[in-house]
Amino acid sequence: MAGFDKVVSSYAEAMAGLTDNMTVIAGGFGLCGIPEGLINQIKLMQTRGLTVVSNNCGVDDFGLGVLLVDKQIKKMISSYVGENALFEQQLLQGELEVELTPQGTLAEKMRAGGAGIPAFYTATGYGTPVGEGKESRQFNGRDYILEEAINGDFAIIKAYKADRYGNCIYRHTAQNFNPMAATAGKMTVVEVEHIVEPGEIPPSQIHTPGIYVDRVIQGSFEKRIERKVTAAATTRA
Amino acid sequence: MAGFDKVVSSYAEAMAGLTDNMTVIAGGFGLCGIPEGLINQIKLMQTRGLTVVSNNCGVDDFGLGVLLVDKQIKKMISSYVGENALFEQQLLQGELEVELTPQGTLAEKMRAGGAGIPAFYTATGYGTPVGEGKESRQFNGRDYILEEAINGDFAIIKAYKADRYGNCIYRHTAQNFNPMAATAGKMTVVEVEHIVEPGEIPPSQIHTPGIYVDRVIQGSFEKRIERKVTAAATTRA
Amino acid sequence: MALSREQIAMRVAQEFKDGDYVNLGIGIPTLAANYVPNDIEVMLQSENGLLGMGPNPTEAELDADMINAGKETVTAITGASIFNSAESFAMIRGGHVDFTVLGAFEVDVFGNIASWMIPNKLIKGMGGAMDLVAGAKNIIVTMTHADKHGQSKLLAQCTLPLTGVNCITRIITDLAVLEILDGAFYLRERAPGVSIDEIKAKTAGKLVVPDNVPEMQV
Amino acid sequence: MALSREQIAMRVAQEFKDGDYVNLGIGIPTLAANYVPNDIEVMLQSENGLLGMGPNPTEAELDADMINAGKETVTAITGASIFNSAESFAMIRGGHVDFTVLGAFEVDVFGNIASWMIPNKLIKGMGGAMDLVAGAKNIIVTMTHADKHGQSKLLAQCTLPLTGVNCITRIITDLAVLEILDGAFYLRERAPGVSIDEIKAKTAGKLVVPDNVPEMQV
Repeated sequence: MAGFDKVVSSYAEAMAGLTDNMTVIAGGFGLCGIPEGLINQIKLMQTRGLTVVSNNCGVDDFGLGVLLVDKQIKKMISSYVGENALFEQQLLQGELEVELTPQGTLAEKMRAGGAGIPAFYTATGYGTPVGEGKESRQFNGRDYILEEAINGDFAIIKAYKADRYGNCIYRHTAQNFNPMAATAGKMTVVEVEHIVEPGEIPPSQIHTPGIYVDRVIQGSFEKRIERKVTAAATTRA
Repeated sequence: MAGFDKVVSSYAEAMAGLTDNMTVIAGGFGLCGIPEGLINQIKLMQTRGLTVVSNNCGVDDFGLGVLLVDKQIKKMISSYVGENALFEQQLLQGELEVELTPQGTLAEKMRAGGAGIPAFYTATGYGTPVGEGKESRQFNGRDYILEEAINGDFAIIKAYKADRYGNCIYRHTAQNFNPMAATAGKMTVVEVEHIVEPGEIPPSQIHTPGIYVDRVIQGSFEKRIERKVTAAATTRA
Repeated sequence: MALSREQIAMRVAQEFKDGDYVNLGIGIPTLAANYVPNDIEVMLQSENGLLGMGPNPTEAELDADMINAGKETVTAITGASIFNSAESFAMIRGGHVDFTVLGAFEVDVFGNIASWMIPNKLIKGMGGAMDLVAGAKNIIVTMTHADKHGQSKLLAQCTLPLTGVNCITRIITDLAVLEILDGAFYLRERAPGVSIDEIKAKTAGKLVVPDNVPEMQV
Repeated sequence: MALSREQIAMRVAQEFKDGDYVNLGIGIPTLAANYVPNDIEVMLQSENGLLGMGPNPTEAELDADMINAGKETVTAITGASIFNSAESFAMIRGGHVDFTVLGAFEVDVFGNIASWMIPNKLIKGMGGAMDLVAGAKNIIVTMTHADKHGQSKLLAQCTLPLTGVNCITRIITDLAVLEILDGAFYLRERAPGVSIDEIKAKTAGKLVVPDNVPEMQV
């Protein structure tokens, strides 16, 4: 049984092996579905020179933004980074590199990385700055650009439930990039709200099969809401 | 509401618009998870010159095999076609064309077709007859071949449950190629065991979101087992 | 008179057909959800992984795991589905979303759009905009016809970095509805009380004015 | 004496490590599941979309929706997951499956394998074999050392259409365990009572015989 028991008992154990200059792929969209404790552990470890692949970079004091405080991130690969004053400052001062990638291309690059597809063609970004320097080609009369896969040394994931085999499900829109990120890490670490018994998640409902997962840790989450908008504030016709 | 009510009441309505020489993508693996009634409807319609994309071609008297009887299939794109005497006979007599495609490449080609990816690189088939005539290229020192997407005029799908929006779930390994096939049809028709009320399938458990589905029909299934093997027949150490 | 944001949104909503899957960008596009005609139903796609987006939640319904692409808390309607980002963009890039409505800085007569980056200002990123303009079957751009300095946003050629090329066919501004065809803006409707001369004056790219340009019904 | 099919399967099972994800081809490879050592656990992947394949069902458990890649009825173990074919081959092609065991017609000293097609006989197709040999981290080929006419299946160069190139490193036959290294078969173990001369005689490709070639423990 030991071979498939992926549950670890400390954040230190969960992130063991992370060293300077590694590439870390992080699930999450804004502050939704982010592995809060694993990010905080990276801050604690003071690992530096990181390339971080994630749709966004959190906010100044929460999520991936906390890794900016001590300049642990060398390069960010994201589709949107507009929520973060520290990010802007480090970018303008040349202390931080950013590779802006269309959101769908980013998701597909992670999936490709996990699925053994080194590169794929997409119409997204053709004729724009994103397509500059990339091969383009026509298929059926339409122009496409070639985009390459992304793989990470680590993938850090937030799931709702996981069992000790690493089988995961996500809750609502906290799913987002997490399933693709989970496939693309050499070492995939999942921080979960609930560790459940094997079999508790029906096999066909598992979002991330355990084969992609190396470590599972019981997390504790703040689950901060980035933009709280209620029905009272926006009336609908 | 009418715009999202995709339930049709007859097989004739379900397959309306299918004409000679079209490409039909069919879900299923062997006889498992196949749209039995939709296949029988194609036989009834006597549509000819079809290109059929499906992992297998059924058996002589069941599944896609029934379309061979009156030579309705012009070309078959499959990974394995060894279960069918009629298939062999028509192939040897030059009445049927076959394009053998590795199973993973076939699944990925369907997914690519649905996802707007015209082509992708894969290591599968490099250096083999499958790679002949295809572009090859190295990424990170490894050789890959370029494979193009598959789209169909029709996709015929077998699901376990669907609601009127077309949201589907599959049961056990009857899932197989169905979700990819569903995304790759211009007209996607789903034959289901149970039509359920919207909301009955929790949103995060839906395997095929209704956006891919055009028509839903209540089917009735034989669900034949191709190779019945029981524990009594194979003892385990 | 120039349309209000709400009136632009109303006019956008008239484009929808029963059964359309629609992705609405932040700002005016999002408002269009409020004006969907009562006799039709559309389903809203949010590119973070939600098809069947509902209204914002009540205080009691608030859920950190339930947000839209603008990172705002939302709900899901009955019949909604929720999925991962790759699946979400498979829908978008595969052409399964019928309509995308989004804002822009500039549009030109070739159907090019610039909407994500102003050089020498901070670059925040394109999010899903490049995927949306590359993937949707129909794209409607909503924007004011001219910027606050009176400079036209409908150009002979975009000056800002592009979001997509040859992809825009329909624009709804505070002054007009225009179609892009054969390298020109075709004036299809004008805002109530807005003169064709004003629209001409505020359209920098080639404008074709048919004999009959009805007023918008908003 | 040459190993039986069961003995080959036993020797294959010795290769597995605790926690391995394993895909077993039809025939001898499938038998290996019966001989997994008691102190380790492996998880079987079936490429039609099942991770955690269990034994065949009882009559009462029979279910047309629960089959393996050989189209035989099976069960799922506790902890199994079930998914679509694209996901299944993402696992395989992405290198997440630790071990693939499959049969072959021929293997050569370059690690090429031919296993799916004999020209002028009916072509049934490659199924998932090309994906498996392109994707797995470790591949073990199991076969008889020679065909029924005594012709070697371990060649200087494959003569049949290939399934994959430069991908095989380990072969377990009825006579021997061999490793492919630097353009040669290295003899690692021999079947109990089988002479090195017999193995030499039945190996057409370059064979390197170390000083010490222990007998297999089966």
